[in-house]
This record gives sequence, C-alpha cells and structure tokens, in this order.
Amino acid sequence: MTPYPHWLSPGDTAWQLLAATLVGLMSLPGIAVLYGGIVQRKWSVNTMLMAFTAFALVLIVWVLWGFNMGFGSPMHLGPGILSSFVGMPAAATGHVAEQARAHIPLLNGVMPKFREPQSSLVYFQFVFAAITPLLFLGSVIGRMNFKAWLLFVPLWITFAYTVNAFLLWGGGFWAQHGALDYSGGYVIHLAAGTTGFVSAAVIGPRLARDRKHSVPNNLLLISVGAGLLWLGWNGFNGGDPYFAGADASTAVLNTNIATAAALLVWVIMDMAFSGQKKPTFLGAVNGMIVGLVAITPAAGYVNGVGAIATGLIASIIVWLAWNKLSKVWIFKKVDDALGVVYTHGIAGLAGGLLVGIFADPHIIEYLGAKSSGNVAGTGLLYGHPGQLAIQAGAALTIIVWDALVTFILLKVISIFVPLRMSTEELEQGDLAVHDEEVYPTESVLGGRLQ
Amino acid sequence: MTPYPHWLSPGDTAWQLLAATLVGLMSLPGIAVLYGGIVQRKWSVNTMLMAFTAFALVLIVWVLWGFNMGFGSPMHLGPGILSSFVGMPAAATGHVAEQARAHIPLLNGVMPKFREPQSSLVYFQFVFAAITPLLFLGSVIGRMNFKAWLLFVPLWITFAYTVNAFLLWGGGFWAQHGALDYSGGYVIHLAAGTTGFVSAAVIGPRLARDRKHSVPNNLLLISVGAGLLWLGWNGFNGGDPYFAGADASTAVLNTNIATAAALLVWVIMDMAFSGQKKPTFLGAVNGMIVGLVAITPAAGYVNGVGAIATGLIASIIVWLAWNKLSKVWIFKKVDDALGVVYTHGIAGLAGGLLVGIFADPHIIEYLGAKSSGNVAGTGLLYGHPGQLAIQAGAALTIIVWDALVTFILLKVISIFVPLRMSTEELEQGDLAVHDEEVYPTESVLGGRLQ
Amino acid sequence: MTPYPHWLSPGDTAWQLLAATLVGLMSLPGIAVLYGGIVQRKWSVNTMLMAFTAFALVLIVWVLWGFNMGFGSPMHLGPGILSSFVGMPAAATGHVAEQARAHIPLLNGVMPKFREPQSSLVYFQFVFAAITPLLFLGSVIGRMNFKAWLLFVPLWITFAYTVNAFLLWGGGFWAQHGALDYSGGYVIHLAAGTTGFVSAAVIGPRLARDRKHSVPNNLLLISVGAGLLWLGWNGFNGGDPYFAGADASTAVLNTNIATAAALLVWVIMDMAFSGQKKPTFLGAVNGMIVGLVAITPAAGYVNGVGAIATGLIASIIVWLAWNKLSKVWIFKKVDDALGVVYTHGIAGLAGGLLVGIFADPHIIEYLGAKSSGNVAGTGLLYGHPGQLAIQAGAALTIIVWDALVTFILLKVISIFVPLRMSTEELEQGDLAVHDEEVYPTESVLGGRLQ
Amino acid sequence: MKSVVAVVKPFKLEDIKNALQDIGVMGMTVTEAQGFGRQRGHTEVYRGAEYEVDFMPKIRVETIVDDSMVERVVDTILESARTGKIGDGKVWVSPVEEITRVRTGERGPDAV
Amino acid sequence: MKSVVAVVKPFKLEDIKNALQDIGVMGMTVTEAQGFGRQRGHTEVYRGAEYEVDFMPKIRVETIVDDSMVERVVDTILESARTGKIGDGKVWVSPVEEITRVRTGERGPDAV
Amino acid sequence: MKSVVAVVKPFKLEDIKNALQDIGVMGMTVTEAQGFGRQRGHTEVYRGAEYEVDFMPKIRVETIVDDSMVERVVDTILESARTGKIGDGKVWVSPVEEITRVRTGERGPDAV
Ligand SMILES: Nc1ncnc2c1ncn2[C@@H]1O[C@H](COP(=O)(O)OP(=O)(O)O)[C@@H](O)[C@H]1O
Ligand SMILES: Nc1ncnc2c1ncn2[C@@H]1O[C@H](COP(=O)(O)OP(=O)(O)O)[C@@H](O)[C@H]1O
Ligand SMILES: Nc1ncnc2c1ncn2[C@@H]1O[C@H](COP(=O)(O)OP(=O)(O)O)[C@@H](O)[C@H]1O
Repeated sequence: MTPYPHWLSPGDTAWQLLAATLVGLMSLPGIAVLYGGIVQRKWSVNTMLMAFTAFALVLIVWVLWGFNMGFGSPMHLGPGILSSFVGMPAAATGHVAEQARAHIPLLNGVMPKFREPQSSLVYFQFVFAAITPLLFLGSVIGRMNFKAWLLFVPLWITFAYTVNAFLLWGGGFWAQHGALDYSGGYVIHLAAGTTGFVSAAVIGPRLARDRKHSVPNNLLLISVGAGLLWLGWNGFNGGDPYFAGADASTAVLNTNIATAAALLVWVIMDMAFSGQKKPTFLGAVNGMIVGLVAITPAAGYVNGVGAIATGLIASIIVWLAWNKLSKVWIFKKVDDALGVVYTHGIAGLAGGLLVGIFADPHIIEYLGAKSSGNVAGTGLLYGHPGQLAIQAGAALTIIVWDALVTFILLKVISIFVPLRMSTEELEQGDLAVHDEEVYPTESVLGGRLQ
Repeated sequence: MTPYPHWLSPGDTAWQLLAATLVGLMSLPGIAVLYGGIVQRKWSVNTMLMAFTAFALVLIVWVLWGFNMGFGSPMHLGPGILSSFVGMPAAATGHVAEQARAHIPLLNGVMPKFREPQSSLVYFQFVFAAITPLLFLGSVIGRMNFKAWLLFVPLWITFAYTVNAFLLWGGGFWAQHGALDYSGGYVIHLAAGTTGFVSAAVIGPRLARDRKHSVPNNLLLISVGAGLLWLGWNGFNGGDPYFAGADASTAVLNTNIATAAALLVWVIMDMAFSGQKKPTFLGAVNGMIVGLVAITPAAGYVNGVGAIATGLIASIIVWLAWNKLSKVWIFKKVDDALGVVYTHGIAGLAGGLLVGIFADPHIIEYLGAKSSGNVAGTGLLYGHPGQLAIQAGAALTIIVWDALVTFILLKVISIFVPLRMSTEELEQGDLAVHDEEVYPTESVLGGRLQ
Repeated sequence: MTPYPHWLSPGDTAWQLLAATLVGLMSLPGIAVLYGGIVQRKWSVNTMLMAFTAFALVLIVWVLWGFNMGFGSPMHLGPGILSSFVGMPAAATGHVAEQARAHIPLLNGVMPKFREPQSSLVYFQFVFAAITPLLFLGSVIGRMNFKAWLLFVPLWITFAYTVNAFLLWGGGFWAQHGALDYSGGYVIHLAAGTTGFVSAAVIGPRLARDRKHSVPNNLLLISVGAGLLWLGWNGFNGGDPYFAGADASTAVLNTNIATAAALLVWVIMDMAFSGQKKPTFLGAVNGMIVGLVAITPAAGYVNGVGAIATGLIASIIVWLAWNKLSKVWIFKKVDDALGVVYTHGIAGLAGGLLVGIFADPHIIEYLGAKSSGNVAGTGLLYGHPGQLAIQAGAALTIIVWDALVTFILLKVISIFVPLRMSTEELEQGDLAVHDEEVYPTESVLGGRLQ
Repeated sequence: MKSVVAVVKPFKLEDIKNALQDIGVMGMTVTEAQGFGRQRGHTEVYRGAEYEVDFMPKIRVETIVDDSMVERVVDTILESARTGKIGDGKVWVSPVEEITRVRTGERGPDAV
Repeated sequence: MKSVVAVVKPFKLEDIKNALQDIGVMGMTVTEAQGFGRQRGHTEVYRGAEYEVDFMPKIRVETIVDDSMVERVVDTILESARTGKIGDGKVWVSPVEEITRVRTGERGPDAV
Repeated sequence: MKSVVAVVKPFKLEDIKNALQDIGVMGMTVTEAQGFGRQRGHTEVYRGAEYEVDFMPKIRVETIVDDSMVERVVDTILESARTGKIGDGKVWVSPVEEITRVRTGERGPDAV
C-alpha cells in the first residue's frame, strides 16, 4: 500500500499547500483586519463581511468554471491575442480533477512536469484569485451596496481575472511573448489597482463627511494584517515556481529584501519630506505593501541587488504618487478610499516594468537539460531591452481590459441593483446595513456591570 | 553522516509538523481570540485564560498517558466493543517514543507505513485533542469556576477524548466497522457539542443579565479568530491522511469548497429569512464554522460536488436549528453560551451522516497494491447504504459516552470544588476573578496623559 | 527540464522556508502586537513602528554583510577565541549566494551536507537575527528616541549578534568547545535580556508617571501575539537542525511540553503565592514565554522528561526572579519596561544551564555512519558534568560581550543623536512622535455619526 | 425647569429608563462615569504590578423636567436604581433657567 | 455666569465649535453621551439575538459664559446644530455662581 | 448644597482625589471629556491625510458639597490641579437644591 502515486513529491505538494495557506491567511484574516482596522469605525463590519463573502464567492466560481478559464485549454476566439486569451470553462470538482497529476495544457514542455495533484494547483491558484477582489475592496468601501458586491465579484473573476491569469500564467498570449509576471504584479496588483479605481469612479465617492473624517479605528489590528501580509507573501511569491526549489527560496529572500528596503525608504521619506517630518506607522505599512507588490512580478527573476533596487525605486515612485499625484486631476476627484491605485496599481506597474530592467538570467527558475536551456528572465541591464517593451505591452492589456470589464459589469449590475447604499445606510454605517457594530460593548449599556 | 533515518520522508514530516502547527494556531490564538472577542467584555480575560490553560493541560496529559490511550495498544476490557474501546495508558516522553518511526498498532497493514517519527504523530494528535476542550469552553464561559475547569479538562481528555479517538482513529471498534471520520466530525466536534451542552446544563446558566446582554466586545478580533480557523483547517483536514499526497490535497480543496458554500448559504438565509433580513458578519462566521465542521468527517472521502452539497445542506440544517430549535424545549433552557451544540455538535453530526451518503470510492485515501485494494469510503450514493447506519451508530456511541462521562466527571468534581463562581465573581467578571480586564486603559485613569 | 538541482530536497527546503516564515510571524505581527498591546495606550504606535523598522533594518544588514559575519569564513583576529570569534563580512545578494547549495564553512564535516539552497539558510538565519532586537525593544519602549533606535539596531546586529551567532552556530569558539545552544537560548534570548537591561540603564527610565501607571491597553492583542509566539516557536526550534527529520520533530514536541509545563507552573504559583492568590492571564503569558525560551537551547537535545523538567524549573526560577529579585538592587532601579531581563535573559540562561544537565545522548540530532558517531549532546545526568561548565563559559561570553557592545554603541550614538525623546514627546507619547494614536476614533470626533 | 442628575450603577440604566418613561419623562441624556465614594474600588494586577482603582463604573443620567415633576422623578429614580448595597449613588436637583429644542426652537416645558 | 449645555448630534461638533468661536466663545468642554428621546433607536443583532438600543449617540457640549452672552450662545448653537430631523437635541441654561481658571486663579468672566 | 465642577488635565485626577479626600470630601463623579480652549490641539496624520484635533483630553470632576465647604473645595482643586501650563482648566460652582442618597433615601448634607 502506498500513500501517493509515484509522480507525486510530498515536499513539493506540502510546499504548494502551505504556500497557498499562507496566501489565504493574507486574505483572511489579513486583509480583512487590515482594512477593518484602517477604515472608520462605522464601516469596519461592512468591510470585513465584504472580504469574507468575496473570498467564498471566488472559490465557488473557481471550482465550477473559473480555474479552467485561467489555466485550462484555450478557447479559440479569433486570431492573434484572441486565440490565446482565455481558457474553456470547466468544473474542477470531479475525482480526476482533484487527484490526477497537476497540468496546465499550454505550459506542457515549457516547465518541468508537476509533482503535485491538480487539487493543489487549483487551490493555490484560487487563493491568488481570491485576494484580488479583497484588495480592490479597499477602493469602494464605505458606500458600495452589499448586493452589488455579491454580484460584481463573481462576474469580475469570470470576465477579468481569468483573462489576466490566462494571458500571463496559463500560457496565453503574453506568456507566449515572454512577458514576466512572477506572482501577480499585473495579474493581481495592477488589476486590483485598475479595477478599484474605475469602480470608485463609477460608484461615486463616500459621504463627504466620511471622506473628510476617515481616520482609522485600530492600529493594532492594522499591524496584525500587515504582519500577515509580509510573512504570508513568502507563500505568495515562494509558491509560484510550483516547486520547493532554489528559485522558490530565492524568491522568498528577494521578497523580504525589497520589502525591507521599501519600508525603510518610505519611513525616511516621511521623516525628510512629509509635512510633519515625522515617521509614521501607517507610512511604514504603506512602504511595506509597496515593496511586497513591486517585487511580486520579479521575485524569482532578479538577484538580491535587483531586489533592493526594486524596493527602493518603487517606494520612491509610489511615495511621490501618494503625496503629490493624489492632489491633482482625476486622482483627487475619484474617491479610492484606501488608495489601492497607488499601493497596488502603481506599485504593481512599477515592479512589472522594473523586472524588465533587472531580470538576471543567472537566477534560474527551472534547470534545462543543458545550462543554455535554463528557464530564466533577462532584463535590459543584462542585454535584453525588448523585455521592457513586452512588460509595457502586457501592462497595457491588463489596464485596458480590466478597466473595460469593470466599467461594463458595474453598469450592467446597476440596472438590477443600485451600486450605492441608501442615504440612511451611508449615514449610519454598519448599524444600518448589518445591525452590528465593531465594538458593541463600548456603549454605555455594555461593559462590566456593577 | 545523514540527517534522518532512511524510512523518514522530509516532505511528509514537514507536512505533519506544519499541519499540526496550523491546527495549534486555530486554538492559540484562534479560538482564544474568537471567543475572547465574542463574549461580553467582562468575561474576555477569563475566556482567554481558560483557553490557554486547557491547551497546556491537554499536552501534559497527552504525553504522560493520553496519546497511548487514543492510539496505542488496546486495553482488553471485555467482549465486543469493550475489546477495542480504549488504549493502554503509557508515556510518550522517552527517546524511542520521540524518535522512532511512527506507529499505531491496530492500523498496521491497514494503512501505509508511516514516514515520520512518532513525535510528529504525538504532536499532531495532541493539537486535535487540545482544540476540543477549547471548543466546548464556548458553552460554559461566564460562570464556570476556574479551578473546576483545571480539573475537568484533564479528566475529560482521559476518559472521554481518548475513547473517541481510539474508537474511530486508533483502530478501535468503530474503525474496525468501517466508520468514517476523516478528521474529527465526531471525535472532536460532535464530542465538543455534546460535552458543552451537558456541561452547560450541569453547571447552570450565566447570570440572567449576562445572558440577556451578551453582546460581543470586538468584531475585529472575531475576524482574526475566524480567519485562523478557516485557513488553519487546511492543516486540520489536510494533515489527516498523515502524508502530503493527493488525498491531503483533495481534502484541503474540499474543506474550502464546503466552507465557502456554507458561509454563503448562511448569509443568504440571513438576508432572506432572518427577522431583519440583513446579512450579518457573525452570521457569516457561523456559516463558515458550520462548513468547516461539516466537511471535517468527509474531507478526503468526497469529491468536490459532495463537498459543495455537504456545506450547503449542513448550513441549512444548522441555520434552522440555530434560529428555530434554539427557541424550544431543552435547547432554550440550557445556557450553551456560544451555541457550541449547533455549530459543532449538530454540524459535526450532519457532516458525519452526509459522508455516509456522499463518500466517493474514487477519492482514494491510500493506493492499494492493485486498484481494487485502494483505501477509500463508499457512501449511499455510490451503492453502499450500510455506511449511513455505521455512521449513525458511531455518532450514537460518541454522544452517549461523552454525555455520560461529562455528567459523572462534573458531579464528582463538584464534591471537591464548586462548579460555579461565587455571586460576586459572576457580577464583576474578569476583575473579580483575575484582577485583570481586557481593555484596562479605557478607564479614565489610563490613556494618554496631557 | 528539472525544477531543482539533484542535491536539493524539496521537503527540507519547504521545511526551512516555512519554519523561517513561522519565526517571522513571531516578530510581525507577533511581538509587534504583543508589545503593542501590553504597553500603555500612549506608546502603542511607537512600539509597533520600532518593531517593523527593526525587522527591516536587520534584513538589509544581514544580506549586505551580517550573514557572513555570523556564518561565513572566520576572520582571524588573533589567538584563542579571537581566531574564531566572528566571520568575514560579505554580501549574500548575488545569484550564486542565493541559489547555490547552502554551506557554513566551519561546519563542513560536522553536520550532514545541506539539502537546501543558500538563500533558505540566509533567510532562516535572518528571522532569528531580526527577532532579537524586537525582543529587547521591550526594555526601552516609552522613552528611546526613534532615530537612535534606527542607528542602534544595525550596529548592534553587526557588532553583537553576528558574534553571538558565530561563536555558537557558525562553528566559532564555543561551538568548537561543544557548547550547546539548539536555537538561541544564548544567541538570542540571553543576548536580548542582557542588551535590553543595559540599554534601559544607559537610556534611563520612562517618565515616573508612565512607569507607575503602565497598564496594558488590550489583552486580546496580547493573546494574538502570545499565540503566534507559542505556535511560531515550532519553526523557531523545529527548524534548527536544518532538516525535517526526527530531531526537528522531537524538538517541536519538547518545545510544546516545556511550554505547557512552564505556563501551568506560573499560573499555579500565582494562585498559591502571589499577593492576590489569583490566576492571571498575563501570568500565563509570562509562564508560556519562559517555557519557550528555556527549552530553546535544549529542544533537540533532551527527551520529553527533560523538557518537562526544564519548563518546570525555569518557570519557578523566573517567577521568583520576577516577583522577588525585581524588588531589590539594580533590578529595581533599572527600568526594563517589559521585564525582558527576566523572561528572556534569566529564562535563556536557565535553559542554557539546564541543557548541560538534561541533554540526553540518545536524542540524536544527526545520524553518524556508525551509531557511535551520532551527533548529540550529553549532559551531567548522562555522565558528562563538564558540559555544565562549557555552558556557563558560553553564557558568560555572551553576557560580557553584549553588555559591552551595547554600552559602547549607545554612548557613541549619543554623541550624534539624543538617546531619549524630548520631554514633550515623553509626555504626549505617540501623538507627539508620530502624529498617530492607536485607537483614533475613540475620540469624540470619530465613531459613528448620527 | 430643573435638572435632575442621577449617578447610579450602570446595570440599572434600563430599569431607570423604563420607570421614567412610565411616569411620562420623555427624554434623558446619559454619560459613562467613574465614581469615587464609600464603595471600595478594586485592585488590578498586570504582570504582577498592582494598580489600585478607587473609581467604580457609574452612569450619570441627566434629565430636564418641569418643576412640577421633580419630586416624582426623583422618587422614581430612587426606587428603580436602588439595590440596597453601598455604591447605589446619588440623585441631585439643580435649577435650569431655560431649555430649547434644537429642531424646532420651542422653549420651556414644550421643549423637553 | 451661566452654563449652557447642549446635547446634540455628534457630527455637528465641528460646526458648533466653529460657530461659537466666531462669536467669541473661547472654550467649551465636550463629553460623549447617549441620549434617549423621541428619536427611535435601533436594533443590534449578534448571532441572531436582538438587542434593542434605545439610546442614540450624542455629544454633550458645556460652555460657561457671561450672562450677557447667553442668548447669543444659545442661538448660535441652535443654528449650527440644527438638521431639522428628530433627535437634534436640547440646549439648556443653568446658573453658575463662580468660575476660576486653574492656571492663574483668575475668577469670574476673566476666567472663561 | 453646591455642585463644584472641575475640568482638568487627566493625569491630575489622582492628586485631586487625594487632596479632596484629605479635606473630608467623601465622593465625586468623574467623566472623560474633550476640552476646547486656549491650549492648542494637535494634528493627527493617517496615511498622509491631516486631521486637526482642537480638542484636548480632559476629565470633568463633579462633586456635590455643603455650602460651607465650597471655598475649601475649590481652593483644594486649584492647588492640586495646577501645573501652571496653559490648559489647566476651570472650576465652577453651581447651586444644587437637593441631593438624595439612593441606597438610603437620606437627603441633604447627610447624603454626600
Ligand atoms: N459628593 C459627591 N458628589 C458627586 N458624586 C458623588 C458624591 N458622593 C458620591 N458620589 C457618587 O455616588 C457614587 C456612590 O457613592 P458611594 O459613597 O460609593 O455609595 P452610596 O451612595 O451608596 O453611599 C460614587 O461612586 C460617586 O459617583
Ligand atoms: N428631558 C430631557 N432631559 C435631558 N436630555 C434630553 C431630554 N429630552 C431629550 N434629551 C436629549 O435630547 C436628545 C434628542 O431628543 P429627541 O426627543 O430624540 O429629539 P428632539 O430633541 O428632536 O425632539 C435625546 O437623545 C436626549 O439626549
Ligand atoms: N468657557 C468654558 N466653558 C467650559 N469649559 C471651558 C471653557 N473654557 C475652557 N474650558 C475648559 O477648560 C480647558 C482649558 O482651557 P484653556 O483655555 O485651554 O486653558 P486655561 O484654562 O489654562 O486658560 C478647556 O480644554 C476646556 O475643557
């Protein structure tokens, strides 16, 4: 009697399942409490419930049809990019779909054969899909109608996310053209930034007084969420080669290096250039997120120096965008509540372009039969300037497609369900929408009795 | 020089240790803060201290005698079920007990040989034993005397839990009769529900005004606990085949599917049928827990469709029990403070019966030499109606035995130590019992000085 | 095409990366929120920001020069201990440094060859280095100037930590003399206790009224931190043999046993001997930390009985120190805010001496070619009294060196930057230093609007 | 008009509110308070350090009523707030010269 | 001197503060309060159990002013706190016999 | 009877309580408050956005005393609450017509 088939590696399978669990923890409770603590007290419950339900919704979509749209056999929709734009929908719930050897049709021969079962792959890719709506949730909190959210999330996963994933990871058009996105700088973060921003624009801003007084309610919980993000990202970036090998390990180290650099840069910029010239905890958290996001497309393609440079440059760019760009033009007008467009959108874009510069061909994702056949990325600095153009092209595709899909979906949903809450709900917050509040016994009626 | 013996698989050992760590995190801080946040503010410290001490007490019992009562050689107490009811007590602290190849005597030949050391198995099974009292703690908070708790937990583990475990997992009577309990729908959750309910009845209710005003104190911390439960359950159910193989992976995916379904069903039932017709965050958490619990006995035996069905059906059943059954009869009278009998007891029972229906023989736990020899479960839907009867029999055994042991132990303990706190303690809460309160500086004396 | 080189074991690599991630989680969010919740409300943000920035600073130092000072080739500074006191500084950021087989020059032949890449080792050792300043942060909160902290941390890592690590783990002097420190009872905890205490003395105490009224602000968050510490310690101690083998597993079980014993002993001592004769939650947390720390130098060298004894003895010692010693002499005078000198310093020292007593030669770290060649420790109880002297010598070296370095570094830093905050900052706390406070909307201006 | 202020035990709030409502008092304003008096406080202990807390949690109920109502209001509060144990609190009456309803600008008895 | 107390909706605090500042009121003291009145409260539901909360969050603004200012102060509060919806609250005036500034010991009008 | 209200810096509470106890004041009621006055507030910055907070944390101490005690009580508070820095707060005195102890129903001076 044997515990598993011969092709299965328990080390790699354990790695994939645990990497996925770490990414899951980034969402629940990570993002749920990071956002739940950073929003005003009156929206904390609403925010958390949106996070939990989105996570659940994505999984149902994912196993019933989404996974195969992102990683299955291509749908042939037309010529050019259309021929490898998205996969054929199919369920991933049968006994074969769960237990057979993992398999991504278009990557056959391009990567080593999987050593884990398909359910590991489905689950691993699910947690990535699931975190994306949780991220752009940050743009629309404090006014989006809960029912509209319940509709938007599954539709967005179906029409936007699966396309993102297929194009870059499922062997679709941009993958075929050599675009590099190690773990979702584009598929997830640029997508979240774009979607969040467009959603915020379409749905409209929060109440003026909410927008004006949007102070957080609990910095300790923000810390809980932030810590889970940082360390959870070891699974986010480390899991992406699908094997617990040297590249996974390199990706983990690089992820942490870039994050440390970006965090410190943001704190220093705050001390040197902000209005108050003081270091702030939320600034540190912003810097940390920027580092994590920016290294995401690059983690297993760059070396340690590239990782430092990525964290450093991205942090400066996003700090400037956050503090300067946010005061002008459309960025001022659109109420992207938690600034997802900066810390995910611009950071993801920056990272995606920087990997086109810093990708080091000696950082090897998979070993070829001979050394020349290694799978690795090569950036401008190592003699391949074309990579930057490819990266730009892929970014553009994601931005345009996700903005378009988001816009259309929200307009269609608004025919059936209002996108915004009622005025009474907007005024009262959680109590009106859920009959719950985040710290109930702080009222005079609760607490200890004596 | 070699790092480990030839029979040891680092992948499987890492998986077991990390799965166990995830389960441990479900208890500390998971349940500790979920319960600590969901109780009234005046009982938060007491609740957390009961959780931490129970966790510690179980481990001491476990390594000194408990593990071998659950998983060692059988004690021959008589004929029939008595011949394989519980194991012989023995310590698990020696150098052989810690480093030799893991081994469960009655499972020899019934499962593949272990590829991990015994200490991994002891620790893995410990975290399951430890979470059980933490779960039924939810029934007795707000009145149980701390000293009685310190006595009850080790006795209950010794006389109830080890029996549960031996019967279903240690190769005891119900295991021999083919009862399926993948990771503790019965051993843990039905047991916790039963024990909690009986304890609440024997110990008596909280103060009337505590029972009436039992609003939670902090929904953000509930979210922290809930997130750790969901993702931690990947270890809970994923670790149970003892190998990082295809069945572990399938169990993880199924666990998440059922949970997503159950969460969404509960939210929708709240929106459609509750008094307020509003979605609530705590409803979502309830639904989530129901899904996790219900899939627990089934995770590695059903396919993805079975997982969805399990989550869906269990969530409807428990929602109805929670909202309707709780208003009548003994369920109304007994003060099961956090409703453990519903979200663990009834959910565990439902899951245990549903696996008798949905177990799919193509979902393979262990591969046999020939395909016919695979280890798998077969439910009613796949042509084995008898499974349902076996499942019912096992459930009945657990309910009766655990209720009986709980009743007797509490009655015996009450001879030496009062089961309830004094009136003054009941009125003041944490401050009287521990001289601590959960948010000390919220008093006028604390906070920032100026 | 292959996913990784032949020497690489995915099981061991996954184990190392995940053990490191667990240790990382102990710092962020673990220590950050444990300390952030245990300090007065006015210092919570400052404490968290110091934790996050220290974590980031250590990593930059670590990859640029620190790792190789702790684990690289020795610098030959002179005769005797000076010949193997610290390693040569070198960066660990290149593609070879990240992807080649892990390697610690002075341990060649003394341990099995690594089966993981160097980046895993660098990262694993980083999280240990990073947690050390986070621990001694507990001594200096509530008055240390943030800029001085930003300077002190990297300098301390460079001059103190790398020496600690090299001496005991990098194959340096004390390693060569057989000193046992499984995972940092000395390198980390004794070091943190010493450094914290000396820093507190040099920097001076908090404001008198802060010291007098230092009640915690949030026990739920302390619980979050405490739970992450306990379970995270599975990585802390389990990861240290560098392989997911029987010794890792034994170390995990022992860690939990000692912790359970120490926690229970502290609670019982509180109930029996404290002024109030009541069990307290923070007492339980103290006991837990003492158990974790004390078993750290011993986890993979003792058997289960030794683990219980270690937890029990250390908890009694530290309880007495905490309750009695703290009231006299220099311990009364120096304002070690969170008592790091007790729960880390004295606990680490106690554990380091106890392993000299309880180390069981049958608990095997690595298997030799023949049984006689096994790598294991032998304590006084098993016929090797000399071990105790070696342990004492190593402890003395750490105490003297770290105290000296700390003193000198702080004095030097104080030339450029004041070590203490201004009086206004000391009075106002977070608001003055960061323009942030931990629960902003508790002011009358926040909360829900109506 | 008079202001009747009652400083009482928090868990009595609901009883007081119901009793006042029964006699026709239509409004009141409540704040959380800490009271110092004969009732002894408690000790809090954190990590072994003791903090004496002399202050007990109380609520401060303030209701503006017409002069004619004062006696009944005071009596009603006395009855509904009494537990008979030390720390039950105080009720006091002060003069109010004028009261206005913000919404309508009504003044005097009509405003309450 | 008089004490003017206003119990109003929390989000109006800033408007009131600004309006009072404009007419020369230099100080005020604010406490968080819970108000019971005609405005209906809400239900909170936790795990299916309903809790009726009759009390609405309010702020209690207290400002001591010279007799000559009272009318203007009351009017200013009325204006700046009004939303026209039920629950806008009350403003009442009581006598104050003496006021002292702690820092300087100044008494009477100079102290405010 | 008089009501003496002091709005002072929070960290002075213990000193005030001790000083009042020393002169025989047996009880007081304290609420957390936010004060606006000459003392300047501070800025809070969250994620780069600035929030001006003009209100400073204060405590409001209220103690009902016999007319004969008023002066001593005020003086005692002034002394024990003074730091000499701006923001030390105010003490004011208002008339109280009647006070009753809830537990016993005692009225007047006996009730405090
Ligand atoms: N002189 C006073 N002025 C204001 N409040 C008082 C005064 N004396 C007591 N109180 C309030 O009444 C509460 C109860 O008083 P206490 O002396 O403890 O009990 P009792 O009222 O039963 O004699 C105190 O906690 C305090 O809030
Ligand atoms: N008699 C009263 N005494 C003290 N406060 C009152 C009184 N009546 C009402 N209030 C306060 O005024 C608030 C608003 O009163 P309410 O009757 O709801 O609306 P409105 O003032 O618009 O008529 C209440 O929440 C309460 O805080
Ligand atoms: N007119 C007033 N009415 C009520 N409270 C006041 C008044 N003026 C000041 N206060 C309170 O006194 C506190 C201190 O006043 P402030 O003008 O800042 O300093 P100082 O009292 O030293 O002159 C304020 O924060 C406020 O709580």
